[in-house]
Amino acid sequence: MTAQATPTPAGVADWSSDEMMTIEAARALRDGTRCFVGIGRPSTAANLARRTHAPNLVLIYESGTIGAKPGRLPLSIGDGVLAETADAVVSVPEIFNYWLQPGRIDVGFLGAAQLDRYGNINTTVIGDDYADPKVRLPGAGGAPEIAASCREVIVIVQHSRRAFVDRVDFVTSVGYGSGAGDRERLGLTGRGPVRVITDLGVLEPDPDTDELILTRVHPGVEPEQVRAATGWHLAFAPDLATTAPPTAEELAALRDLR
Amino acid sequence: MTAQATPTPAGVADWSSDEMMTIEAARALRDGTRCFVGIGRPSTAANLARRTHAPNLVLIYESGTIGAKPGRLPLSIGDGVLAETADAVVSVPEIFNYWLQPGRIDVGFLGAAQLDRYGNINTTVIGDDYADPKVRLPGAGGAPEIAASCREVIVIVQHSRRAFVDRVDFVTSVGYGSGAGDRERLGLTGRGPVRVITDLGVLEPDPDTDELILTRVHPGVEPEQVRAATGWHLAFAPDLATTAPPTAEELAALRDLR
Amino acid sequence: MGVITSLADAIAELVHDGDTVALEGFTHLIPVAAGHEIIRQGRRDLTLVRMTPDIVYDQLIGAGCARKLIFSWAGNPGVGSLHRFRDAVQHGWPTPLEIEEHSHAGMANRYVAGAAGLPFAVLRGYRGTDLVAQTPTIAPITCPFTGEVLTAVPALTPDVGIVHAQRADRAGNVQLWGITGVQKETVLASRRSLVTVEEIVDELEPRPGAVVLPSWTVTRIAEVPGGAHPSYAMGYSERDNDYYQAWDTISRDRAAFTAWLGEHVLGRSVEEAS
Amino acid sequence: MGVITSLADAIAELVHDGDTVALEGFTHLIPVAAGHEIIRQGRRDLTLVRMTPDIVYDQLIGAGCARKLIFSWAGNPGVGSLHRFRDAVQHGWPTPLEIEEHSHAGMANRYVAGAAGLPFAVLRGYRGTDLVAQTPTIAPITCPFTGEVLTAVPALTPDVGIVHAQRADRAGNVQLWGITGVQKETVLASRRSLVTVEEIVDELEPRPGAVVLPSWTVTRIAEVPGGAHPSYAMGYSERDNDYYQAWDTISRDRAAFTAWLGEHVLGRSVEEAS
Repeated sequence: MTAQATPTPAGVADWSSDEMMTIEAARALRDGTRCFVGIGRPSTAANLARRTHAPNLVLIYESGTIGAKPGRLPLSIGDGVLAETADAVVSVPEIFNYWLQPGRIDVGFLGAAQLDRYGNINTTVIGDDYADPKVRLPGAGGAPEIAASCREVIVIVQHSRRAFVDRVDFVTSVGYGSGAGDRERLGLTGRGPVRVITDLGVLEPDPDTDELILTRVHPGVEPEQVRAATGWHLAFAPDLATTAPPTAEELAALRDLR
Repeated sequence: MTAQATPTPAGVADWSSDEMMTIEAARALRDGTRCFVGIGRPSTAANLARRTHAPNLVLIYESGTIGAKPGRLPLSIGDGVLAETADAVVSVPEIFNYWLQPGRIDVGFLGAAQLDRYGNINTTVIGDDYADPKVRLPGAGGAPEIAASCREVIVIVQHSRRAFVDRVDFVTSVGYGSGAGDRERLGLTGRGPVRVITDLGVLEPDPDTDELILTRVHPGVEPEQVRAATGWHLAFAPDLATTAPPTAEELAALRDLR
Repeated sequence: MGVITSLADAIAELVHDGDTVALEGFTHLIPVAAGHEIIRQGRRDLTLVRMTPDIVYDQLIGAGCARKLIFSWAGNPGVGSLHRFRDAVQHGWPTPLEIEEHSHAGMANRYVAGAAGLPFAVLRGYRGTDLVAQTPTIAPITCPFTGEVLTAVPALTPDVGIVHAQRADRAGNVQLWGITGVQKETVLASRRSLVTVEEIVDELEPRPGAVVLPSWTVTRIAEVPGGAHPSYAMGYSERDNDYYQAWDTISRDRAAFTAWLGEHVLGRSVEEAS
Repeated sequence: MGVITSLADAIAELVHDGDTVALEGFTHLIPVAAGHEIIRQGRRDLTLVRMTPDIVYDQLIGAGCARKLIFSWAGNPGVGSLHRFRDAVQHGWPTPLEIEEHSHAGMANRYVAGAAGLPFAVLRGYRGTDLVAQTPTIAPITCPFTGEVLTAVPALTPDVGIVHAQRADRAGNVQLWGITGVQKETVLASRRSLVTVEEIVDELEPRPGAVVLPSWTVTRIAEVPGGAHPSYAMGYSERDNDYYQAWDTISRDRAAFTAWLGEHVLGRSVEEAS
């Protein structure tokens, strides 16, 4: 993922909405957290966090690298720099069976092609017919079990009506299923998606219904603008807030990383 | 196991019956064979084979050492010399799951406290009552799955009516169960005990019934002497033969090993 | 076992039309040269198995080698879609491609079951996803002790498993290190196996993190330096990230792909290609 | 996590009366000093878990710490029987000992299931043996794809898992090598864990065949040089084979054992004992 040249709203300092999204995602990671990282924005955000407020963040990649401390942004999920700097490198079966499945990982960091009001994720097919899809996407990868077994999940996705849909065409990875209680019924051990971070703001599950609602907008973004980019009638949190703008240090660290 | 000072029959050269047994067991291992080795006599015999006619014998110990090439006799199943000289050292779960269970091992080499006419092995309890045994033995260890999954099993045990019983008090490891066809019914993938080597001779399963019958006696041993030391009416093979005596080279190699 | 031969001879001997073939390597050590040799030898109707079908599977699919794909993530990592894969799934070009779709955890466990000689594996996975309805090789299984319902997936036991490794010795023992993925499981789960290696050495000195496959677990070994390109072999080469980027353009267009295939695979021997 | 403390403090904090406790180490790296500290602290009613209960478990059982033993092979390796174990099973001295008996393959898979967060594991094992009738934690399970009947065993999830390793760094990361047995699984399967180490070092340089347990997977670490004696720590010590031989005589007799226990365990601090 390269930084987009999206123009920032007038009056807002010199950063892109993509940078705001990545920085906000990095902030979501507390120091010392064990984080299962996908490639792309999740990896950028996790590496940014490690270079700013969370030097003891434990990065875990599905390639089997545990506690990787890359000196540069890894270019793939199996980049050599991950193996060279890891506390331990284990096999792919082991990373899923011994490390992800038992709930040892605090945070799973996922992207999505489609995401719905209950935080379910589609990365498989666009269109109603699995056998004859409109668009064939890469598929599940590690996501279903990351979504099921990490204690919490954070999703990073660019905001658009195409991505934020009322109901995903295909449930690749379960968020809250069809609402509160579904995860328990399915025996999914983790809490599910506690935060969806976009280029416009932050969505979190309603404490009662688990429907995603808008809890924060990024600086310069209007709540109605977010609702217009969402495929369901997005509810606003009563205490809707505004994200703190990127600090100079955060921006410098992010740009240095890329 | 140290060599016994059992007097050898008059007219027979200067070796003990224990040496004969170990040498005969070593001979049973063809060069290049993958052999799952228990400690004690099996390990002595396998290491003797590797130093005589089978230099490419692959020794596999349940401690996870594959292809160990010890320069001295290992004193335990997890002797450091095994790890130091192995082609690969794997975890204990892996040695059982990836290496033993799928039938990759040609020969499993077992001992026994009791062995019955169908080659079933008891290493658990002597006496009828499991909850209140006459003698509590060490138990199963790796034996049940070695007996089940190796392509062939060779058993080494000293001949006595106490050890060779009509029916074992407890089936720790299955030989031929209650006779021909039982292994298939139980889904056991290996052939079972193809040879039982004792200090008196060699027993092999009858081709039709899988009952163990005497196929060879060691030099100086009478067939009736073997029958007398067996707890069932031991049948003699029609082509009952006599084991070749230890060669000077075999004896020297064995004594050097100990 | 562990016989050292040429790549062309190994593929000719091991891979037959209609076989189920797994080429594994998780980002690292992808056996690309072996895939190209399969294309050159014109194998057809293969069931291709791979957790992360990427460029080499896009090439095999575009070249018409595959009838079916068993996989968990089909993309050009860090770049985007696999266009030949999408063209086959969406438009049946050059031939229709049946798919059997899993998650990484499911695929990894299917290899584990294969390597362990079990007919199936158990995991916490798939529950609540739409994969369950589309993939017949996903089934519920109940714990006989707790009554909890989990998921079973059947073992993968490919006819041929192919991996790339850093080294083998002259006796045919194989050593690989760095990210070792599911390579051990792939070799152990497969009926026949081929390992391409960067080099053949006199002795495999022990290395941290190394996996060793004893000679008797491997059917054939071929020395193919650079055989993982554009992926990498730790200690020998770097990942060619430009190639992954360039592939996006080449593969978007059937004609451009066909021209590329003729020039870079079909028109070259293995020696020239590597 | 990975907090470095004294052995006495670690045992006092982690091991409580009635706990299920696993001390693992397959011939190599047996955490004997930790077992002695459990005896010194007078823990009772423990359910002891171990694939190969040998001398240290004979001592724990003879000292009256155990209510139950879960195991697969109880002997003095290369020597003979465990007399304290036999006395407890056959005569209830010093207290009756309940047993739950498995095979090595079953025990190893029970730890695997525990480490993997699954309620059970599947293996080809036990079929046709008399263990099935005696051990309730063995059950048949049917493959949902092939109909084949295999065996299930429940996960082991000890309250406390204790292992010995060569080294830890000051951050609490643990490194062990040589025969590593089921140590990784034991730590990962247990609710709390203690690793005793030969030494604490500034940095864990990578080693061939080493298993690393990251600091956050381990509860407590204690530096106990020689803590595996009479077993060995590869690179640090040799196995004391004479001790195994001598144990046969000491342990045969209740009075001799009791005297030995008083002199060599109860009457010594951990520093003196090691």
